[in-house]
Amino acid sequence: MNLNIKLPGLDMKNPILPASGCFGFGKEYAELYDLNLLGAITIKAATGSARYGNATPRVAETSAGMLNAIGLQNPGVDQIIENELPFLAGYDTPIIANVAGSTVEEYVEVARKISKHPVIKAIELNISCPNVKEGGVQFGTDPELAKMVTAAVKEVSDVPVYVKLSPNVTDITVIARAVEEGGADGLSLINTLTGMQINLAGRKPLLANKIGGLSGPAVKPVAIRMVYQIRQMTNLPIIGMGGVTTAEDVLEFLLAGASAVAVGTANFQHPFVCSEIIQNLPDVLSKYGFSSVEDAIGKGHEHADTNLSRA
Amino acid sequence: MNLNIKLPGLDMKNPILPASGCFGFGKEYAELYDLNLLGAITIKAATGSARYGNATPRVAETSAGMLNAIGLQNPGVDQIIENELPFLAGYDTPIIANVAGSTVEEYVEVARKISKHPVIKAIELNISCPNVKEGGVQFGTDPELAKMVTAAVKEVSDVPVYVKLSPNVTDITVIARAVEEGGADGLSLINTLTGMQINLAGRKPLLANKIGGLSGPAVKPVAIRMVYQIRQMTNLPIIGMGGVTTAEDVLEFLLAGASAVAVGTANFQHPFVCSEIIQNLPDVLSKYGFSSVEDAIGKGHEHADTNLSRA
Amino acid sequence: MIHEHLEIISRETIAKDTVEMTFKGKMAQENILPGQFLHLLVGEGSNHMLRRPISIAGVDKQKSTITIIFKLLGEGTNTLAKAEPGDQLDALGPCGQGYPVDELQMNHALLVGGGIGVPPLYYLAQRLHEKGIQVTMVAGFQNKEQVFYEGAFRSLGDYYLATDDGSAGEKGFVTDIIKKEGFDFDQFFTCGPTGMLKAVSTQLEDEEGFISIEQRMGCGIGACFACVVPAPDSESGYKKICKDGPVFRAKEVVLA
Amino acid sequence: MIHEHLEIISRETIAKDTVEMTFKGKMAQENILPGQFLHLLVGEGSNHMLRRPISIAGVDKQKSTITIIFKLLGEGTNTLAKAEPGDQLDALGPCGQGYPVDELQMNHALLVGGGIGVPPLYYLAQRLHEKGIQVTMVAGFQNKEQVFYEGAFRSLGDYYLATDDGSAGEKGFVTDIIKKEGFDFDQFFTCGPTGMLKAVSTQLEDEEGFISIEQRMGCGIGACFACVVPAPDSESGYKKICKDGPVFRAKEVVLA
Ligand SMILES: Cc1cc2nc3c(=O)[nH]c(=O)nc-3n(C[C@H](O)[C@H](O)[C@H](O)COP(=O)(O)OP(=O)(O)OC[C@H]3O[C@@H](n4cnc5c(N)ncnc54)[C@H](O)[C@@H]3O)c2cc1C
Ligand SMILES: Cc1cc2nc3c(=O)[nH]c(=O)nc-3n(C[C@H](O)[C@H](O)[C@H](O)COP(=O)(O)OP(=O)(O)OC[C@H]3O[C@@H](n4cnc5c(N)ncnc54)[C@H](O)[C@@H]3O)c2cc1C
Ligand SMILES: Cc1cc2nc3c(=O)[nH]c(=O)nc-3n(C[C@H](O)[C@H](O)[C@H](O)COP(=O)(O)O)c2cc1C
Ligand SMILES: Cc1cc2nc3c(=O)[nH]c(=O)nc-3n(C[C@H](O)[C@H](O)[C@H](O)COP(=O)(O)O)c2cc1C
Ligand code: FES
Ligand code: FES
Repeated sequence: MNLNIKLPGLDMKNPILPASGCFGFGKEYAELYDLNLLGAITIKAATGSARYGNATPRVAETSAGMLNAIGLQNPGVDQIIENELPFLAGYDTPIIANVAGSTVEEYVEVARKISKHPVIKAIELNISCPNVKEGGVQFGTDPELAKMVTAAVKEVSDVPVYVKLSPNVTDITVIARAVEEGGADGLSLINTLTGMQINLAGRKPLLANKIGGLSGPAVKPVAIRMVYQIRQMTNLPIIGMGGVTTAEDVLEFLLAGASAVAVGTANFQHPFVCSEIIQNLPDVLSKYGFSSVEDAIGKGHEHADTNLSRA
Repeated sequence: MNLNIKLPGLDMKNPILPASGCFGFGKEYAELYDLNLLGAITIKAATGSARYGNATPRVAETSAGMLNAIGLQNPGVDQIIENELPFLAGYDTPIIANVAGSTVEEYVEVARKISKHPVIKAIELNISCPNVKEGGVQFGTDPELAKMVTAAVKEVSDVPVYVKLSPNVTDITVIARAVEEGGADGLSLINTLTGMQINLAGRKPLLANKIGGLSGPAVKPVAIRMVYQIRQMTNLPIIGMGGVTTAEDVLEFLLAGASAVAVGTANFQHPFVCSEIIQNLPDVLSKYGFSSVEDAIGKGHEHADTNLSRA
Repeated sequence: MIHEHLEIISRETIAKDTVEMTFKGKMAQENILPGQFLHLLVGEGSNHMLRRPISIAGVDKQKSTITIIFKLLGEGTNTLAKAEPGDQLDALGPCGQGYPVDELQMNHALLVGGGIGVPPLYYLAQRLHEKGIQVTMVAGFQNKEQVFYEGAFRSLGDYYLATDDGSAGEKGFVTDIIKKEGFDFDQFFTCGPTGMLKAVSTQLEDEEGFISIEQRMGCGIGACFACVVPAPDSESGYKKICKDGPVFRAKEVVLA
Repeated sequence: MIHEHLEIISRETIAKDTVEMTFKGKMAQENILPGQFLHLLVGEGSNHMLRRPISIAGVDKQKSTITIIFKLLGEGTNTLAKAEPGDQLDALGPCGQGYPVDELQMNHALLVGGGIGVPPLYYLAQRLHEKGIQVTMVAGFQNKEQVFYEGAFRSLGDYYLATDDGSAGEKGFVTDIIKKEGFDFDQFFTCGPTGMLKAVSTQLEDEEGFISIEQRMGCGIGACFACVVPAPDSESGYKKICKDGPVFRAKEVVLA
């Protein structure tokens, strides 16, 4: 079956890619399976200089999910280009660079540098980091800022720019519209929901950062809702994610309107999950009457009447 | 152990109450256990006249949660007063009326009527219903509207008013501040997160209403985060809820800053869950070093340093 | 309705993806009517927040057992099927209103079932047979592999079988058989997918009868309003399937 | 590191809330160092999205078995403990860097363990003993009920025991014993709660040694940055406990 999918900058063998932050820079998973199997790879967020991130503990388990507050730890864009990208050049899989920052200037600097590297085929602009210049307002929650940073990055990037949206907003379509106006080539969603767990014995938030990002199957309904909503207001391609653990979940995102589907948290539970999903996808697609990935995209919007059937 | 808790209008034997919409008007659960065990009871939302609600299917199961789109089905405030409240008068447990509406006038009418009934000890003002007068803006997501409807209801209500907040907002503290200014006596949170599930075989959203409200353990981290955030900005009492299934979960909400804790979805999985939680609560409180419910409230905000311990 | 941990005493695959499970428990001593269901907790922890409604397909008061038959559909029924004899299942039951067997006075009952709508009709057939009422069963399945309880029904009365692909019995639908045979009966009793229920109740709209409907449920006991069905002639305008149903008089409710 | 479904061949409660579990699997043929751990999948479905890291407490290459010892702490370890002989557990392992037994040259090793920091030290003691190195073990537990493997350690060398409440061995902490006995050793090896690790490494700061630390983990293989610890002298300024550790030279990392 044809699993191919072509998106701006990304010529993918299949629609499956690991989500940023859940796959490092690929090396560790490369010891488990051949990264050439993957449709694409999103690498860990890059910032202008190295960041240590938050204090530990940084992760907690929740019902059907987890919280993380890594705090964008990464060696900085220069080190990533020097030490991490060469390894990935050995693979025939498009690499997406997740770009983060505290200021527009930082986003621009990182995007300019990393987009010049030949293995980088697209940028995923991560506009949901908590500390930015403008008095605590977040790039991902203020439509004006979202548009502005998108436009600034578009200007310097040598590759298409997918903007990664935060779900922690009253109306995600407003932000999607803003980044579309800013010139985004695609959208990537969702990033994590903000959450907290309190340690009963410690009598304080379990994560050192107190608040963390909720991911995993728990958030899938929120992600599906947002992909569906956004598909109805724009034709920008969507990389969908949030709680994917099976090929059925992938199909659900395709029906909602995603053109590619990223897998994050599930890699921790099942390190081979991406390769297994890719293996199962053809069967699941044909079970539900689809002859290719392309064929399924957005098909959840054509509502024919169906009934609960008992037989 | 002393489980008592006194809140505006509510003299509770313990901090546990069923959440609105998950316990009907009490009759069905009364066949399973003695409702006098409960700290309070929140009844199903009341509107001005009878509503049939949305088409079916109205519920779907999700990972560690569920979606619902009941659509505020209820017999209308007059019928509720006539047919449902008399049964509850037989119990020595304070009843909280969940009040919904499409317009300020409807909220006011329902609140005025139902707050006069002697069994109603407080109102829970449900400002997260999707269809309202002012061009699609929701009472629960616009601080001005939220303040306005709170003030209007406060004016006519004979009992204290707890405003139930929607989690589907960029900054819930803004809404909390607004309803505090509107005169709220307390806050109730969280209502459901909006989500969707797509039926693969049907190729369309599973719920007839397409979008539904996500509840259950999946959302607990979001609820805890919001209770914690709001406890830091106001002294209004908080009725916390979202994913509670055990007495440990109750303690987590108390530590986060809730003074009472509502249980919704878990009633469907375990119909006796409220009575079981009440039974287990004293042991759990003393296991973690608390001598009463009062003693635990807000204690998750005093951060002493602790370490992960192996022993 | 009571809450009980029922012990599984047997589990058997009786057709493709179709499991028959028998429990031992005090619940069998309740006055259980055909059409009533169990609301079963599935799995552990919070993997499944909603119980699964499954009809009661048989009761043996002497042995104190209850039998259900279910089809492996999704995660819940697949998890249920993994439970083994000796395990206990958390059940609420008997839930809802069944066919009012005790009050029924007639000579000949026509039972029409499709797929896993068949199980409650088997218990109904038994109860009607005990009362000396003649039973004619028309069963519809997708194909031969899905068919179960053919012999059991035949021992209680006439039995007609239709499959979508003709691999067993007549090729076609239950409505084709009803049309062809032109049964002479007093009341009909039907249970199956909504499409079939609609077809059967339209075909038999001049007759008296009962239908059993299903809908996704939350509480299963009448508290959450998840499972309503329009009932234009009732005071409230609706009925709750879990509490007022799942069995209704054919004209009482409007199928979606 | 490999991925394997290990078969449980025995499960035993060896102290209060403490379970010893032995698996059979090809993984036992890997070159496993003491201090390395298994990253274990817990339960089914999405109840537990994170694996649990548990140290390897023993390896028998002949029998192809691996033993772990874990304490029932939360939901994960309680679920693990319900797995029965014959069941299979999904494991990644051996994970991380262990004590570099093959490279160690010395006469006398001091092992200091607290609570469930003791298990990896047992495997270490065995390996050191095999090399002819004299082993002195100082073990600390909360109380008598928690103590395990006392006899096993005694058969490999000197053994000192401290409990918080004095219900077994000396009353007090492992540091009290170290102070009192003033051991003459070449290198120390410690594993236990962070508080104990800090106390021991401060007390022995003039000595050479290794510590094994724990932290909440995501991936367990070095990809997610969940488990870092500051390592001021390293190029990056940090180490990943799951990949570069959990065993470090005592002065390599800064305990939080
Ligand atoms: C009153 C009643 C009696 C029933 N009797 C039987 C029976 O005797 N044998 C049998 O095989 N099936 C019966 N069903 C249908 C049975 O409940 C579903 O097949 C089952 O719930 C599917 O669960 P799942 O987890 O495998 O599927 P999933 O699709 O994974 O379930 C997801 C959710 O949808 C609900 N759901 C899915 N399909 C149905 C359905 N058709 N009806 C109601 N809820 C559904 C589930 O309960 C669950 O909450 C009955 C349903 C009702 C309402
Ligand atoms: C390298 C390493 C080796 C370990 N070896 C052992 C051992 O041999 N025996 C043993 O009993 N325990 C060991 N632990 C601790 C063990 O991992 C935890 O006790 C266990 O994860 C608790 O899981 P739970 O589900 O019961 O607790 P919960 O508190 O319900 O777990 C929730 C989450 O927190 C994590 N977590 C909780 N406590 C710890 C902890 N102390 N360290 C790391 N993660 C934690 C869990 O893995 C899980 O992700 C080790 C930890 C590490 C990092
Ligand atoms: C440990 C961890 C680290 C993450 N780091 C990043 C990151 O650096 N940049 C980013 O855009 N998203 C990051 N995310 C978010 C994921 O890419 C993804 O959007 C989210 O987890 C939802 O998908 P999932 O439910 O499949 O995990 C991280 C998520 C996790 C769990
Ligand atoms: C089936 C269902 C119906 C609900 N109806 C109402 C309602 O009428 N009014 C309201 O304020 N909240 C309603 N809620 C929200 C709950 O009261 C509660 O805020 C939410 O479900 C979170 O708690 P939980 O995770 O314990 O269910 C409903 C929830 C469910 C699941
Ligand atoms: S399922 Fe709750 S009212 Fe029927
Ligand atoms: S647990 Fe992921 S890097 Fe260590």
